[in-house]
Amino acid sequence: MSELLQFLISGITVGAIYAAIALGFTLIYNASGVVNFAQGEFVVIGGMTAAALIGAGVPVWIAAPLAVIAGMLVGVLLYRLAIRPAGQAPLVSLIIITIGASIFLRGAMQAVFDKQIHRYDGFSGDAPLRVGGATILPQSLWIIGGSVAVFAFLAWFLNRTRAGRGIRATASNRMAAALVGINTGRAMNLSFALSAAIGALAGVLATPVTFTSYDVGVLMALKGFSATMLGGVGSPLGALAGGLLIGLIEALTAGYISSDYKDASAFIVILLVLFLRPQGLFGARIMERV
Amino acid sequence: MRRQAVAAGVSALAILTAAPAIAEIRIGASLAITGPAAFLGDPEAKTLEMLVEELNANGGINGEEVELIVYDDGADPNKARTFATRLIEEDEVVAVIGGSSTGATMAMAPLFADYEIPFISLAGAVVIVDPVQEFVFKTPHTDRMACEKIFADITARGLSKVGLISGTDGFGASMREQCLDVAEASGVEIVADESYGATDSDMTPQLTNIAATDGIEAIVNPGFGQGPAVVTRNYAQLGLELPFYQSHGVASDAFLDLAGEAAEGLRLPATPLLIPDQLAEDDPQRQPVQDYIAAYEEKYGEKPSTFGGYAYDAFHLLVDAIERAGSTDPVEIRDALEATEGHAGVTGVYSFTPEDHMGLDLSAFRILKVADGGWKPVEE
Amino acid sequence: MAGQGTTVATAPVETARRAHVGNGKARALIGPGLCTFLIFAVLVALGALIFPSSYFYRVGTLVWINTLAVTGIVVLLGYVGLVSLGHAGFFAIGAYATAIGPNYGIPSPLAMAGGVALAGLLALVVGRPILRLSGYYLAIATLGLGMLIWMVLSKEAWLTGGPDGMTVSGMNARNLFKLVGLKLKSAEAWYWVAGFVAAIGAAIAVNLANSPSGRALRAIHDSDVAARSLGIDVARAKSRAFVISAIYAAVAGALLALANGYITPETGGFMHSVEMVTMAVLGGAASVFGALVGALILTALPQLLTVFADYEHMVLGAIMVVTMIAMRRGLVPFIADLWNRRKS
Amino acid sequence: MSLEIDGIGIAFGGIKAVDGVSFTAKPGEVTSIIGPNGAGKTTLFNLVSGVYRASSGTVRIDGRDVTGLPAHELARCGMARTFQNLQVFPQMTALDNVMTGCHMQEKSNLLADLLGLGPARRATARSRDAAMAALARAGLADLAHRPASEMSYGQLKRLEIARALVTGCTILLLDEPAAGCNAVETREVDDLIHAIAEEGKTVVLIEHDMRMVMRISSHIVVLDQGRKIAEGGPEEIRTNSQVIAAYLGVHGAAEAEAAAHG
Repeated sequence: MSELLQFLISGITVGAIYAAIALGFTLIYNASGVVNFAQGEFVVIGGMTAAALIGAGVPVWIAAPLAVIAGMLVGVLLYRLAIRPAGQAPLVSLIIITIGASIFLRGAMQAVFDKQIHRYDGFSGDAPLRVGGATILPQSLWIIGGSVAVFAFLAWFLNRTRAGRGIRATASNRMAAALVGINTGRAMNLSFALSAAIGALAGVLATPVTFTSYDVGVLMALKGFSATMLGGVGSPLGALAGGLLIGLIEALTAGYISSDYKDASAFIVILLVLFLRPQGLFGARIMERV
Repeated sequence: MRRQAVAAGVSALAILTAAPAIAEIRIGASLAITGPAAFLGDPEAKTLEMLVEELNANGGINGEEVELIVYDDGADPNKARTFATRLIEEDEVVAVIGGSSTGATMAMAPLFADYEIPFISLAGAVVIVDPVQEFVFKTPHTDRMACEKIFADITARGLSKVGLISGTDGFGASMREQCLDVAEASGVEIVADESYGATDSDMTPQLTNIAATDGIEAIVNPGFGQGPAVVTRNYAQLGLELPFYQSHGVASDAFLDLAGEAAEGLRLPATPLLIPDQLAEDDPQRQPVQDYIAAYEEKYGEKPSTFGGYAYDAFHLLVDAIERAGSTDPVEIRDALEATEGHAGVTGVYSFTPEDHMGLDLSAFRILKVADGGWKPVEE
Repeated sequence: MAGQGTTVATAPVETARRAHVGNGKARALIGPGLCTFLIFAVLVALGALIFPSSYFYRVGTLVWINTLAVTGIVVLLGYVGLVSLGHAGFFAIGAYATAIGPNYGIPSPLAMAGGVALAGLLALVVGRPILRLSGYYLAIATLGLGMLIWMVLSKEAWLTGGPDGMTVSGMNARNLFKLVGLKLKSAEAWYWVAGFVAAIGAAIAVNLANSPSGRALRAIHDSDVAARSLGIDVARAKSRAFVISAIYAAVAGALLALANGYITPETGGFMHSVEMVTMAVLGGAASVFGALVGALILTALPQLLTVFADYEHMVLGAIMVVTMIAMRRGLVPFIADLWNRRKS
Repeated sequence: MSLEIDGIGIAFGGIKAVDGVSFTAKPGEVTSIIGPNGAGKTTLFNLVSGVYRASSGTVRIDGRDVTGLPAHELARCGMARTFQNLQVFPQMTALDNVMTGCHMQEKSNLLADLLGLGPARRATARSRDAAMAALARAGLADLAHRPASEMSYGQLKRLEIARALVTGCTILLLDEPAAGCNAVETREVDDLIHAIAEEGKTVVLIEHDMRMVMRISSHIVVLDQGRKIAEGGPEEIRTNSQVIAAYLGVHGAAEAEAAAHG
């Protein structure tokens, strides 16, 4: 019983990280229809910046927001220098542009920081808490809390605020949104900034548990992308559910079946879900108009 | 028009790849400076660059300047083979160091037989030197030896039932296989066998399963990179008290920083590089170890790693061979290399023979344990 | 909404072809496929004329092998408009079958054929369900398929040597040429073999584009629903294109395995899939000449970028971004347009 | 062959876009579907041609039930169509567009296609001839080698008709074929449709141009809010008060009147 609990704790912690990355994907997709494969790099920027600052003696409560802001700036730059100039480019071009951007950012981080693996102490220490025979790190609670907070924020922001509705309107029809007076350029800038901030925050929260180095972004992006598509692209609830689900599948497969094939089982589930529901778990069904 | 473009491209390639013909002795290297094995290739490249500078400042080899040409293969065997061809054909090197990873090494290896150029690999797997290839040498111990050393320590403690938790990267998978292979002969029984992805962030499920295995007495973690640090932290998080072994893959101070207090008490097989001040005065490795650490720290402001040590030894073995050969003919260098006898490096004392192109024995490994945040030798 | 459509705006097959196969009369006389084959053959020979060393032959070999694999992507992406982020999986199946066969007493050519057949069969089986998806959903499904193949190759060490890879024993192209009395270096021999196979692959792809089946594929690219209304079985046509492109990848993989003598699971990795698609799109996904140009650039570029050492990745990433922004349909159509504009 | 629609319907999110529509289109006749925007005309076409799946009702071709068959199989039963919002293949030339319509007649296998063997070449040659003839008939012969993306709206409408014709269809569904055409072109389209029907094909037409509808239709079905509100000959429809109220309006009625007498 305590084993199951341990597996669940592991799955939810890891899943919460995936979910946070997936939420970043969701926000950019909602505004621009772009799935941003450079999303993983924001996670690394957050983690590496925080690690560098903390390593230089800056207190965590200053370093963490600074790292998030750094991610945000890179997010806006990514939009202005790579996504906006591409205009209405086809899907493959956008995939390649964002992958190109992620390769560029990886190179830049290797030059700006280093190739070492970094970590810093958990925000509330590293002494594990005991829960019914299982253990959980205080930092895991930060990660889970962070993901849920980001989800709640996004759900509120996209539905209840003017700026959020502007982003959604921009996504469904940029021309129409512009015609009714929405500043679509600002909506796009905002969505990239926020999405990058979410990614960087995930990096800041996760680094004490997962560590970070300049090149873990690809893997983060892959996991986040998988979670996003499993949940249904564009849906914050889908991103949260997709992330947690993949984390749980991995942990339970590792616990009960075989740790060798835990990543494989996640992909098998994704494929099966898509075969049955081509729009993902929470995605909207698409109807062809002719 | 397209033909011109192709021709232009090719000539641009030719200009860029043409090596300047100043240096007399050219040594090539193809290393994983970036990519998944960067923490092998990065210190290796830094070490080689440092050593060449040092060597030339001291008058080179027999008065001739040495030029080092390094390419980054990113641990991609395909790239490695192309770079090896380039080093041999375009840069006209007399010898090649490298292949940070086993895959890159194995992809390059056949070329050296074709062109008769000596090659010293920095990768760990047994397959590189078993069977022996005429022109291929290597400096790291094999993962098989690491397993034997660990198992010897386990049995010496009167234990025998072992759980493995291995990384699924090349290093972890290869060492896992060797450990399974030598277990019986070493008198241990593998009762649990789990794995994790190289960049996974939580291994508590695997460790929970191992801890729940009947009769388990010790845990061994073959792996390198960040995985073992996560395993170590998870081990502490779960409050496990079983004797815990890491591999030579994490034998560096950086690992202690990542794993923190959780590493306290664990053991691993390592080179003397980690305990420069605790080596006996008459230890033949004392001098090279202290020289290397001092020079590296001065140049790069950080401590060298075990992997940089492999490059250090490869370079010195090669320079020594060229000096003894008194020639820059690759075949003569190879012959001199094979005749190396009792060369004290930072990894161990090397003696190559036609049957042994790795030249180390088990004594090169020392079992260390983590105590008070530092490395201590375990008295045998 | 952007990103939901199956269609990918790639360059018009027709214009690209017209611009590059050049003289319409020559094409009409000997057929577009043969014409393409001859152009490729001339390029292969031209390379051999100017290459100063085995190193250049080695890079040239990789260019042709990549061209072949990317031609498969051209069929799938350029003709039909389907994105695959998992084709390296098929590539690796071809490569590993060629490597594993001889260990079980199966001669190289037979193992190669078996691997190609296996890749085609797998594409046939999984194609139907996967190809119902579109846009990013298709991307993740193909990515997942590729990852699964990669995982099997890295975990089943008893068969594949695990993550460190395995040695490929068996055939050397040198011996092929010895049979006809030619003595070539290994690198040269592989160059000719790879160039020859790439030329055949290109000819087949061009034949396809100009055939009834090819028109059906291109119709699906432009309008799925119109294609259906004309009696085209879209699911079947997509599945065929998927199988064909998987076979291209597998043949290329088998060639690489033999030419390298050593393979690792990374040949089937995600980044290799991305590389293949990038080559196609960079050159211009609609034509085999786009495949060649893309493969040439992305194969030769890293060799040139070694001078940037630590900044290699930044330069490569920047080139990818800038090219895709400035030349959305890829280099070949971009240059063709410039050329046509200057003429008119 | 006659096309029999019986009680067909579909709902999107609870709204019945088409609700229990029945009619029969006979060979050699032009049957027109008219109604205000949003009446469900195009949705009806999508149901009949297999783009959407009907939630109720049946479609029969000469008495054979073809309800629920996928679009490409319906095409093989002899049904062809054009599209309201154009579904040409913009990256192909006009000729290639129409040649694609010959798909069902092309007897060539994949291997022949890949290797450029005789069957593939012969099939291509035959398709080219048939396509050229169809283009000529649609008045587009000089544009054969022009990429479709460079053609005007009216030309593309006719291109779609040509493409549908070469399929060898017996039932042709035309969705606003004269939209975007000037008066001369409309007249040409008009004649073309008339000629197609004369050949004995079953033509079903959606059109807003009341003059054209009244001129060439034998039979008219009027839809409003997804339901059939009237059906009959041009004369009956023109005078039907319900139709006038729902759709034609005073202006439309006058226009239809003018067409009848003009």
